[in-house]
Amino acid sequence: MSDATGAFTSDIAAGGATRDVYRPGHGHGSAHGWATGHGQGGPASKFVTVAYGFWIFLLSDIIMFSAFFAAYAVLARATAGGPTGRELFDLTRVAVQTGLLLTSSFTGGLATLAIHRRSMAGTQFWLLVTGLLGAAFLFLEVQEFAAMAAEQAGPSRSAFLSAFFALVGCHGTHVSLGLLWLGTMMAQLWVKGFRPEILRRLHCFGLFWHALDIIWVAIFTLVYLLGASP
Amino acid sequence: MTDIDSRIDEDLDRRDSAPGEETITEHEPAGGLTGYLLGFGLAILLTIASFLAAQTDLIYQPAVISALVVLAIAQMGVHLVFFLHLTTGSDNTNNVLALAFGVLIVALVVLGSIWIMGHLNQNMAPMSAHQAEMMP
Amino acid sequence: MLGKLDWSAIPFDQPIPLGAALIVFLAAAAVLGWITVKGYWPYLWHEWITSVDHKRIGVMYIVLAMLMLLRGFVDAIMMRTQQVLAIHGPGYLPPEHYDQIFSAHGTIMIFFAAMPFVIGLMNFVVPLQLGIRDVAFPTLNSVSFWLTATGALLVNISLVVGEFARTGWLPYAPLSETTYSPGVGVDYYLWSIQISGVGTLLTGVNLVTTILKMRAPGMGYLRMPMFCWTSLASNLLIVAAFPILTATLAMLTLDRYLGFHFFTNEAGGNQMMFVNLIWAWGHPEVYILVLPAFGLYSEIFSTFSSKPLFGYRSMVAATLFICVVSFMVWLHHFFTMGAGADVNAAFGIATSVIAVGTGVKVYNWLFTMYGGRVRFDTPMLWALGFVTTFTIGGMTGVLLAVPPADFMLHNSLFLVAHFHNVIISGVLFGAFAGFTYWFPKAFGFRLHEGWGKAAFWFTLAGYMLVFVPLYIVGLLGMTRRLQHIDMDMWAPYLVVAAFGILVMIVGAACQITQLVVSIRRRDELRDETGDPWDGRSLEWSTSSPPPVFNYARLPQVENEEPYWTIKQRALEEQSPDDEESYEPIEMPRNSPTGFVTAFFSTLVGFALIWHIWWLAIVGFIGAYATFVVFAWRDHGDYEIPADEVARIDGDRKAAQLAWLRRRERVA
Amino acid sequence: MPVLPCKSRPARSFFWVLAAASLSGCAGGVLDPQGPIGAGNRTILLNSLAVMLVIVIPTLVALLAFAWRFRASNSKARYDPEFTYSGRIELIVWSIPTLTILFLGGLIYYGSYHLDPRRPIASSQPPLEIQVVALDWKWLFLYPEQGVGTVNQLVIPAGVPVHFKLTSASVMNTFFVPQLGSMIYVMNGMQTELHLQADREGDYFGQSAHFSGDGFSDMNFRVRAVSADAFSSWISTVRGGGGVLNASAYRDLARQSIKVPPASFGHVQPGLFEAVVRQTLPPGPGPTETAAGEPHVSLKAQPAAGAPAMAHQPQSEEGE
Ligand code: HEA
Ligand code: HEA
Ligand code: CUA
Ligand SMILES: [Cu+2]
Repeated sequence: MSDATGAFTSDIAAGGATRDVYRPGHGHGSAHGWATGHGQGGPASKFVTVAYGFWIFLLSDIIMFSAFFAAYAVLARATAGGPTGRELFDLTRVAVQTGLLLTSSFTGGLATLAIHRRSMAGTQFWLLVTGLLGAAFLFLEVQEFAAMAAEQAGPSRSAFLSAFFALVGCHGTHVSLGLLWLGTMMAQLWVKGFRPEILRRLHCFGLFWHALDIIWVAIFTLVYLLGASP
Repeated sequence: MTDIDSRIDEDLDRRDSAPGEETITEHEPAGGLTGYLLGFGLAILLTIASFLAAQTDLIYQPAVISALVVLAIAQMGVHLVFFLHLTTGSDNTNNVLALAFGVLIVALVVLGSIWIMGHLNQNMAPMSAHQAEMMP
Repeated sequence: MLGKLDWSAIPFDQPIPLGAALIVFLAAAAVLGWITVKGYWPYLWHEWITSVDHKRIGVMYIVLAMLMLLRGFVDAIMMRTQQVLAIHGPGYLPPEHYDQIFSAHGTIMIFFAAMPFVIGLMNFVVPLQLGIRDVAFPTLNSVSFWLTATGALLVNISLVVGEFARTGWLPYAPLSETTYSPGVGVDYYLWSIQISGVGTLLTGVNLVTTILKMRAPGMGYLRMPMFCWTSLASNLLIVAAFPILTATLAMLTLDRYLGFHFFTNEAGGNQMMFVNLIWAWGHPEVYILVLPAFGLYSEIFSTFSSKPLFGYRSMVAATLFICVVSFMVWLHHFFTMGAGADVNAAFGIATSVIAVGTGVKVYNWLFTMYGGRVRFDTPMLWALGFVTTFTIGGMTGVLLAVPPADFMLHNSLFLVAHFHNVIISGVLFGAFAGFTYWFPKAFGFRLHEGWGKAAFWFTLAGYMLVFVPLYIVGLLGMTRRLQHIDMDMWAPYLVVAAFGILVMIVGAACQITQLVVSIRRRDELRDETGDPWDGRSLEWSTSSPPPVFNYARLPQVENEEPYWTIKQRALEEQSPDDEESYEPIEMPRNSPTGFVTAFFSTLVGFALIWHIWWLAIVGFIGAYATFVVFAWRDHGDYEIPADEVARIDGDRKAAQLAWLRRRERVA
Repeated sequence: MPVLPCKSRPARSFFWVLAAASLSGCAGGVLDPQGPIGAGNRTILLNSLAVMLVIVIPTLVALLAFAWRFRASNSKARYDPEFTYSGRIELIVWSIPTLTILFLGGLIYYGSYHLDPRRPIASSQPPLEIQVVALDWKWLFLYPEQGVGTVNQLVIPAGVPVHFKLTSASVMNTFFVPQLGSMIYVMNGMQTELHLQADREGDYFGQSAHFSGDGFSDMNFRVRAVSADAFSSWISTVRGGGGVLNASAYRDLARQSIKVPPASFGHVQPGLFEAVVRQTLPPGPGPTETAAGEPHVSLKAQPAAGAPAMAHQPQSEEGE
């Protein structure tokens, strides 16, 4: 049993002072030496921390999508006698959807530039455009889903359709949540102005919106284009 | 957040950059609006190329898949660089490393699953031919 | 109105669960009543429930983990006694209960005992070791905790209202599909894991960001304490693996709720896909649990050997090696599904490669003791018990990684023995070791050594007595999850295992006694200096318990063992510190966001389990509103004035000066 | 002596402690294989164990020895807190496990190929074909060449390789006869394969090794390995014993039932197994109507009349 006094049996000289026991011969040990990794100067700024945390979250989100992609890849041919992608997918609609989402990513970028200029009108305008484009995208997607369900090609028709609806629907859900977030942010920005925490959140929203675009690229390639080609 | 804090933050920010933060300044050729325009243009081009590759006979049919995959990867790269401002600058290492880890995991999960499930499905297809003799 | 919920959900006809539920209910009511009578609610609310302090949240995680550990332990006792009483007989638990018990045991132990325990320890220790004031996102941290608590609450509600899953801790489809499990059991499983899973994921994000972006000045990567390294690896694994769990369970949920066909027998569903995906999460999960334990053992070996950790860089490399390789082995859980020789061989070899990284760790611990002065305090006993028994458990793991051997041992009690052998020594002992080691830091007094040592020896002996026989019956062909047994050949071993559980009960009793005794004798066990074990890393440089802000000034890190350096310098100079100026400190404000979110998620979870759709919608809106309210607030921080900081830090200095004086006199 | 020691009273179990201990705890288990597959598995298991023990035992000894030698109270041990790194030790520490794993890797590689469940057993005898269907909660064995079927009992000729094709009528199960070797999963809509062989005549215990629901603990069967003559006479007895397994009888059988006594069918409709695999015969219905999740299990789903002429009836041995 050790207590505060008794515990201290170690040799004072040993490993003491500023000597770096792990790097004998690599004489350093000054606090300001640039050695390894970031963070020598202490904790990063709040902005960097928040954005980095959100970045990590996005990566985890992308990994979640990867599980849905894996499921889709495995089940793509399990049509159980039901309709196939070739019969169901309407590439014109997909092209329009892609255009809408891409443009909304671009207008999102314009919003970022407006934020840099601290222009309230510009920011709100471009955010609104971004949101409307996103909503249009979502509208087309809902229309597609409804049409498929009406043709007896709903998610319970076959494993392929289950995987399709889950994957594309998961992306759609993300877009919807993004819209909810966007609306809330716009209101906040309106009321509170360009405060640091709002700038941080807007930045994270930008990351989110661009990431959804990246996932859509994978979806339109792997699901629609590949699924519709012979 | 107080003023002192934001001033400290500005100091700190010089050492480190947040993901998606635009570190390329307006003076650089691909910064600011130009960057977004360039990215948008490239993305549109790549999208059109994908649709063409899939919908026309320009590309030898069995190879369409590889064309599409390459185009998709290129397109994601465009998004990362021009919209998410991911560069290889030293202050960006952390962000790139995190991305690399994510990509590694995605690759392991997707490719691993496809490989495993491919074998399982093949071995268990209801009427599969008896392939055991062909094994070493 | 109430979906599927009606009075038949409550098991009035089944005395055992009803009795258990009654006892739990009465105990909870007693505790709540006591709090009310004593008027502790305001204190609890302001100091704990709404706290965003990483130390408080860490402690709450550990309290939750201990409660759930007890619950899981009761389940384990029931399983072991049922199996001896049900040799050629029905025992006292019919299949439909027994099946719930092992499912609940596995689920609770992994998700609500082991996970909260290691997360709690990481939460408490990592910011202290990094020399900073809190984690990156303090309010989010509180949300994470309360979501985990929600999950635990839902699992325990299933004891009284309805039933729990009867499908094992991983609900393999199609058994878990509506056709074969029409009850609410699987739904309880799904929603409690999904909700707590979100909490875990957020913790992962939070701690990764904290470790990568928020270290004290001068703390480069290769100066981080080992525990921070393994925490980083573990949280990276959380971030990478939990989304897969979320997706997989979401697919099963879609199957069950909306008639999708991911894993069903019908319409082209593929049940092997479930097995594949769930283990793509499940294998990394066991390393999520064990890596932090590896880290804290490293701290303990070094502290109690009075020596720096041997081969620090090698340890870092081994940690990252395990972190990455653990994502390439998941198929070893279904070698016997028939993927064929190529796949089996590849994954078998990849699995056994993990033994290299782990072996390196074992050898470095061994050489940490070499040339040291080893003190056998309780944490060190747990560590030694760990490293010896874990080596054996790891070895049987590698045996299972050899496909032809696994063809005979898969799902046998040999497998059960393997994983308890690694989990109990790795995670449970790790939790106990960390608990004993950092307890004085959290509460300012040490735990009683005598009772701690007794707990260690009884637990170790009981654990061997339970699981060595299980290895043998596994080799005798006994499979897992048997509700009754008709083979005499297995009987004697089951009797020994049941005896072993008795010894474990004594061990647990010692553990609880230790806590009670220590609290009652806290004055004589007081840790005044903040450094009860002659520690080496930064957390020991602040007072016990640390002030809200942890450090009055962020420490300047100059090497791998910053506190050791500070201490040696102080000893030479006979004064703890020189600097006298203090600046005001901004700390995050308390927030009920976490608690309120958890309240609404409990509603949502419960409503979805019982198909009470309107309530689910209400819950969702409530949760959203909570976030908006949180986002709208104007002041997230408050300031601690400089003289207050100076006063608090002055106390610490005084205590350390007194200690220096005392030491001088002794010397 | 039958390996299924079912007659002994609980009072005798202490005898069994001694017996089992003296038999090094392996009689009747996977370390006491009765066929080539089990023997191969066991050899690989013991090989791997031995290889690992070679380094694990010294490791354990060193761990305890170091801890004891360098205990704080031992003033004889040298205190050397600067001993924190040694290139040589790191090299050894990385290479010892690596080399072990390299060897083990070879074992894994060759073992995986040679003991792949789908690999036929080399033999001069043509393999006996048996089809296995896991039902809730019993095993159905079909002998396509002989046109007969059994429930919860498997009779095979000793010394003849058996080629199993397996599927499940409902949830996942695992077909496992510990003393014969490898197990394999069975799944609805899918067909797995397994080759086993019993070298000697005898009675072996078989079970499901993957949890499948409430009746799982009784999903056991007995394997009787008999001489070729006994096998053919058993076949004729079963044929004479009556009982027809056609689609409708199968549907009855596929309902959930627990503790089903062994039974047999003298005639099995051809193509039944394929119909189950292809799902033209639908998967088992699961529990019938439920209240708050308590499934109602019909205990009696009697397969067929005509109890087979068997010396031992598992239900009389394993029962109450
Ligand atoms: C973290 C994971 C974990 C832990 C710690 C344990 C701990 C234990 N488990 Fe666990 N077990 C699982 C995870 C775990 N288990 C899983 C995943 C399964 C599979 C489930 C399935 O089949 O689906 C399983 C299944 C399982 C079975 C079923 C085997 C079968 O299928 O037939 C059995 C049977 O005996 C068992 C026994 C035990 C025992 C005796 C302990 C004991 O070691 C428990 C000991 C506990 C203590 C010693 C705690 C004592 C301390 C306190 C109570 C409080 C401390 C308080 C203070 C410090 C103040 N376990
Ligand atoms: C903390 C938890 C934990 C840990 C650390 C491990 C560690 C390991 N596990 Fe375990 N495992 C589980 C928890 C864990 N496992 C659980 C819960 C299950 C079952 C789940 C279920 O089915 O319900 C399981 C199941 C399981 C299986 C599946 C078996 C089956 O279902 O049939 C396999 C197969 O390969 C396996 C292998 C291993 C290996 C190779 C390691 C290695 O990491 C071990 C490495 C360690 C050492 C080897 C010891 C130290 C090393 C040395 C001293 C060096 C020298 C040694 C050698 C070179 C051999 N485990
Ligand atoms: Cu499962 Cu084939
Ligand atoms: Cu594993």
